[in-house]
Amino acid sequence: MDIETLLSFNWGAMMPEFIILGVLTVLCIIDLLMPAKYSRRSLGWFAIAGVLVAIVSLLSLIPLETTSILYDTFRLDSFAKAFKLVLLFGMLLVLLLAESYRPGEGIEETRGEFYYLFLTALLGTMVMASSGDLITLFVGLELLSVSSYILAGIRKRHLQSNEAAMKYVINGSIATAITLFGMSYLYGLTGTTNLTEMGSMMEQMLNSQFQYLFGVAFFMMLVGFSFKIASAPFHMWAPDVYQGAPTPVTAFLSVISKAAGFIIMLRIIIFLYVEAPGDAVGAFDFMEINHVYIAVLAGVTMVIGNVVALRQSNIKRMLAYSSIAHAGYLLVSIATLGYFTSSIIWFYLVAYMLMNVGAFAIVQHMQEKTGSTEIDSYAGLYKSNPLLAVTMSIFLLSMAGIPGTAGFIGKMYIFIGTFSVNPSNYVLAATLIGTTVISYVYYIGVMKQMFFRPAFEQGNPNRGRIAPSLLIVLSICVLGTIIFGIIPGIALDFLGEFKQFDDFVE
Amino acid sequence: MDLWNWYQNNYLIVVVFLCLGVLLPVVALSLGKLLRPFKPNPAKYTTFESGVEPFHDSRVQFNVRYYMFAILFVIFDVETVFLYPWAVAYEKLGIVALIEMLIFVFMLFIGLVYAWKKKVLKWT
Amino acid sequence: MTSIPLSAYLTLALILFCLGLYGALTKKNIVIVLLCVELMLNAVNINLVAFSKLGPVPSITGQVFSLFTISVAAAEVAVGLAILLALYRNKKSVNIQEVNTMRH
Amino acid sequence: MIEGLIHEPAGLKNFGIFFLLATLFLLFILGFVTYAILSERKVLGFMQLRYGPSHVGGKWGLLQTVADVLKLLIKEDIIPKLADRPLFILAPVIAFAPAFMVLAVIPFTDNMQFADIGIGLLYYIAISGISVVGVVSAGWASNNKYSLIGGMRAAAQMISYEIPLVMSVVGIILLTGSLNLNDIVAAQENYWFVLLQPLAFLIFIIASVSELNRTPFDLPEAESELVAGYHTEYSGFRWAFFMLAEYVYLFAMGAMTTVLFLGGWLPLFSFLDFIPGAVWFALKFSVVIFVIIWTRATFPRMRADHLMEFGWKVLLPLALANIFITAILKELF
Amino acid sequence: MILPILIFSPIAGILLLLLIRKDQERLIKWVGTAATLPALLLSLYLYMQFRAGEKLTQYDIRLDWFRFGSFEQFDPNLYAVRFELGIDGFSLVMLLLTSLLCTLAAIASVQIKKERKGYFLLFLILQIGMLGVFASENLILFFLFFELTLIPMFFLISKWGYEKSKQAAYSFLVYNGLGSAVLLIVIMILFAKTGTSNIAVLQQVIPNGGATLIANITPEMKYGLLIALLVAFGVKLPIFPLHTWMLNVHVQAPPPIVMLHAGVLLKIGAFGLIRFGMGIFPEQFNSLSTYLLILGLINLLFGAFLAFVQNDFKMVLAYSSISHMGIVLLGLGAQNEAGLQGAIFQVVSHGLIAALLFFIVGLLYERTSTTELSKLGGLAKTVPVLSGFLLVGGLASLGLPGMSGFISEFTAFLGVFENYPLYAGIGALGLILTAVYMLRAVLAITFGERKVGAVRPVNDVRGAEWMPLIILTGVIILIGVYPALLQNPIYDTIGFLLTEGGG
Repeated sequence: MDIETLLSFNWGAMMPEFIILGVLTVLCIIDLLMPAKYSRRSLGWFAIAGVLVAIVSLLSLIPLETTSILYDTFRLDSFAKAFKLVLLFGMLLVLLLAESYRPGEGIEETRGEFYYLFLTALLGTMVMASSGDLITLFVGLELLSVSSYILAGIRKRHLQSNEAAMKYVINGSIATAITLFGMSYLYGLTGTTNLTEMGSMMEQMLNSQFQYLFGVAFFMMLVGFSFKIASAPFHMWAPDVYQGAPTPVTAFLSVISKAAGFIIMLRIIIFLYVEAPGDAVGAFDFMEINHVYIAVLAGVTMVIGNVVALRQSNIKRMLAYSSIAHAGYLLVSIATLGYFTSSIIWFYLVAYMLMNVGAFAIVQHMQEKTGSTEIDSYAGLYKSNPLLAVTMSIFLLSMAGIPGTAGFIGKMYIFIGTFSVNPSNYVLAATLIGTTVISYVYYIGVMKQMFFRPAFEQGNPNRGRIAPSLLIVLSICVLGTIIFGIIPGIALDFLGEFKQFDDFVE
Repeated sequence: MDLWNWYQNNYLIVVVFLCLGVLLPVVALSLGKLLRPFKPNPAKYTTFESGVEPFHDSRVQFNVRYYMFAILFVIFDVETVFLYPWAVAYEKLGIVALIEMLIFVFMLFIGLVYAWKKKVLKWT
Repeated sequence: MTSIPLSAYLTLALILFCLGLYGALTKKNIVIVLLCVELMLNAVNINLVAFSKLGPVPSITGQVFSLFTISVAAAEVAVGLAILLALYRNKKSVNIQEVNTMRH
Repeated sequence: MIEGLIHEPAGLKNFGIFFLLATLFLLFILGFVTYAILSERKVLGFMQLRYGPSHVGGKWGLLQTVADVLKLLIKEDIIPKLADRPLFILAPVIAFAPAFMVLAVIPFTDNMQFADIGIGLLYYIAISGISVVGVVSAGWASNNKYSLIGGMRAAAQMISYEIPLVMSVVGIILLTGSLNLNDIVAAQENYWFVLLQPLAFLIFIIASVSELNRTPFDLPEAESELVAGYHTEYSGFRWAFFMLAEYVYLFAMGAMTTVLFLGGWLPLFSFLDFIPGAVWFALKFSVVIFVIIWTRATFPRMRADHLMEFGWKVLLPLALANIFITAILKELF
Repeated sequence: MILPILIFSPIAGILLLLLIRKDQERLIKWVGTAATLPALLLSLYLYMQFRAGEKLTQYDIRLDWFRFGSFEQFDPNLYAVRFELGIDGFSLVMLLLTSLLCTLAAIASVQIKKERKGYFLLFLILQIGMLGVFASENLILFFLFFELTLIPMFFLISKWGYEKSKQAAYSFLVYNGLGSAVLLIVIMILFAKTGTSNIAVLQQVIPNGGATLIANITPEMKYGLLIALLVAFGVKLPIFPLHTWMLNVHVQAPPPIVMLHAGVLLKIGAFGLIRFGMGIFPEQFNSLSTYLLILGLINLLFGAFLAFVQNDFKMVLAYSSISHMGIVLLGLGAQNEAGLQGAIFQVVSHGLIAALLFFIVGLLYERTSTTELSKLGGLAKTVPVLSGFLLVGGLASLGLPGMSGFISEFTAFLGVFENYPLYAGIGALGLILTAVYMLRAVLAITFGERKVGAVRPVNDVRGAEWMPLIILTGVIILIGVYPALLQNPIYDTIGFLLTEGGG
């Protein structure tokens, strides 16, 4: 690779990544060289500004045609654009949360790291979103993972944070290893790591032994993805990690990390497996035969997530199980792969991001005011801070999928996707709706605490002022949840910009 | 074919060295058994602790420092894994690779500075 | 020229991988668990390198991939150890079963 | 003799012959170690204005070390009750084997080399790193507080200096474009690398002294504070193997320094090439060993904190800088 | 624009209420009640227009809302969801009923003593939901409004209800959640397979296999969908095995809310069954009619029997609701004009009667703190007027000629007799039982030994309480005497369902 080829690439396509990389490097250096006595708070705003600039640059890239640079290891297709937008936007919200994160002790000494590790994780997800190569994909995945391991344990002296990080590392690295093992088979059989080439190689392979190995590889990779998205059977880490990790990190894990998991999953499935033959004569495609397993996974995930959530008394744990359940809903859409799948996942992720980050914003606020994340501590919130209670209810209702919220439209879209493929999987749809009804109980349970229970006597701690950045997050999330619930056309038409990802699906 | 033999033989030598390296202590110690006396005495088998009776298990908690250095070592050792191939192929890769490597090492250097600033490198 | 068949490497890798997985899932000591994960990652490397030399479609990419794997493994184990240290400082234990203050 | 053999198909016959040759070499090494110890004691004695060993075996104490070894051989073998027995037995082997193994690749002259493998340098670095495991195992297995601390210190120190050591030679690799030690020697036809890479040489020497756990970096076995460090509990021949490993390693390091920086078997000036390469090699090698012994006599032991900080804060950045200065200079000229 | 204004008029009240401080209870009450009035006036206006011969289709509203996917180049209607409101005679009647009952329930809400602000906020949201359900021309919109009733209802029950209201609210939530879940599945299947959610289009497309059909809907699937609809609306209605939640709600919810619940919310089930079940799957509905009849009979008899053995007057009324909904099912099962007309009549008339009775129950409870038959008695002496109204309500409920109940039951049974005389015969038994249990309960309260009065003085009807009593009684009698008031508007609907839809 000489300078000419290097310069011939359209580096503009990587602009958002470069911006994030630059910002995080600068942040890192500033944090290192800044004397310890200065507060690192302002760095948070710097990071936020960086993400904003990256969003703007990504928006300006939308009209750009599908570009691939660096020998097709980095692809900026419509899929990448759309999903990176979600990731960046979600990061913006999470960073705002992080800016106002004041748990009392244990964060100030590492506040600088706190911000730029979010950015490195973000960079990982973005690389994943537009990778055209298995290696890039893997490196992106690991950049995300390793950053989030540290983030989960960023409060060094806080035992729960340590435990969360430890669990996350152990589970995560096992999952990584399994995924990687699967990837090694994929590479071995095709001799390339480029996803497009791999896909076309796989299309031609009718050797049943090879197909068997593809299957093994697929399920091994599925382990890794299912870890990232916290779906059964690799969801066990989620509750503990969500509970123990600092709240902005929890929000990050439940939103951005999960989104990244779905992104990588879609990429792998659509690039490699959709066209791959599923039997010796090539009469069936791989996914046609094997979607059943994903469907089972989805069903189990939904059931476990929703049923176990019923018994939780800690709101972060409850939200963890709820997020497991949401992963199940999204898996439904992947199990019933069709014309709408990418759009569905995009929209649902947006909706999910709004409501979940919003909910965690409130959890964070309450944790700082009452020092507790038990659901009991929300008792009487309506009395002491009605606006907060109503806001929280909106998020919870959206998660439950009550009409008028973005969550409902998302679920509806999943249904449309499920029923518009033939043959439709009615059992899965029924599971989805059934578990949704179960979920009403625990979402409403929190609302009941807020509205009906008398507050604890402890001097009414809830009447705290909400930090300005938290206020921004809350207003964005509430408005988004409601607007996308009532006039989802905004988001859906925006998706139309990407022409249903036709350049991605090919 | 010739090259292949040459290649195999060279590694065979390495194996031979390995065998010898292991054998020598084994043989020496076994032979030594014939020569050395064996007069057991409980006092001989106690652990040395400057003349006092040993107390506690000696597998005490290691200082955290050691782990810190282990972590740093792992990172920089892997860095060299990348430096070596680059250095070997430097002539073919040219200036672009140099710049890339500079970026890479710069990142790791930040890591070193980070450790420095966080007082990880202090041994107290 | 006789050479070891691909399947032998793959089997070796698989055995290593399974050993690692077994250890990672059953061992109590977190350090050992981390080591087992390393074992799994090394199995991957064997796979990659074997495929890159002897696979149906040999190519150098596999070796490049294994370099990435190595560095990622290093980063992972470094982070894992660091977190373990932090945990140990607060908990005085490296037993995975004692990492359970949040379980109800 | 090896030349012909090496092109035949590998087999048991080759193995046997190689084995015999290697055994001869091993005996040679043992001889070297015997007299290296003696010479060290002599040199130290000379520098400290005393005689050193002078009674056993004639005028210069030629059989002093031999007598020492015999004494060790007939000493009772003691393994402490609380020790981790298998590991305790294994540790000296782990320490010794790598030190010997690395010798396989070192080219002593242009035709006197055992294994000419393409990645000789990497092999050397990789294998030599293993010996630290033996040291740590010994410290751990002894179940003795001094040993443990000694072992841990050794580990920390060795891994800390491993990195500058490894990085310092990257400059040489850059200049030669090969990891093969023969190629590296050949590249020094005109200028020795000690001239082209003075910084690397300095780093390499310092780091290798530290790797050898020799004064001024001998903290792991500091007699005055740790009794004897990781081998406190070892006695008799087991202890001897640690000593053996140390001196074999010294041999290897000296040889490596010669190969990498001093042009190996190449003559000082090209008109001097009538003198055989083996002699040149031996000369340069002796100088290196002498310098190392000289260092031991001259410098006081470093403080532990200085030791670590020196490695990370001075040597490592310097090594990195050296790499890039070399690369940029090479790019320019 | 009348329809959207009608439906969303309570929003004005909501906004006003948000501005009012919590402690200004009188003001809250006034604003809350007044906010229900625009809807009532507007629906009355629409009714007048209809009487004057105006076509109802002119009020239809169609606005582009959102779309899934991008199919503009093939078919702009594909997977597009529009904001479509429209009414026909049947829904006009339901709108009228809803807005009337809402106003009356708001007046009756004087009984609510705590946290009026929250109460009225939820109340008004509930009203929007109920009004919207009846005016939606689009399945998805329908579902949205349908669900909009769920959450306020849950809170209204659990917060302002009686002792065990929490349980009642949860069982309400779970049952109705499941019901609406099933409904959602049906709607989504229809939408996904046809690409449209407009009810009128679906009524054309599904039975006849129109052009926009994306995937073939097999007859088996149609049966499946219809049965799912039956379950979904059966929960609301409620049909026999799915009824337990409803008893709890009737007993535990605050009386004004029960008025709305029994008066309107239960009717959504019937409305949906007629609109979608019959409208979209006429053939399948036809072939399932026997089962509907059986279900109807079970409801009728089961409700009646159990109503007979209850001790709590609220339970009596709750079971009577089940029993009366059986008549709706019977009417639907008859599959002819009279039966259908009877079913729709019953829907309206039971709405009015149930509202009246529960209002009275609320008044009784306020005065005596009990609704148990064994503790009440001889009220005719202490509260003669109230007892009189109670008697009127009871008689209306058992179908005394001259009241709305008679008209509806009579027409429904007429229809059933025409096609299925056997079922009608059995059903008639139920009517007798109705008379028995209703009279037992009402007479036990009004006459007999005085029990409560001795404990504390009981006041008769006063102030604002008169209005609901008089209006409801008036309307019941008005319909009973002059059924054409109802008959005219629903005539078109019935005609459509039996001819066009049945194709």
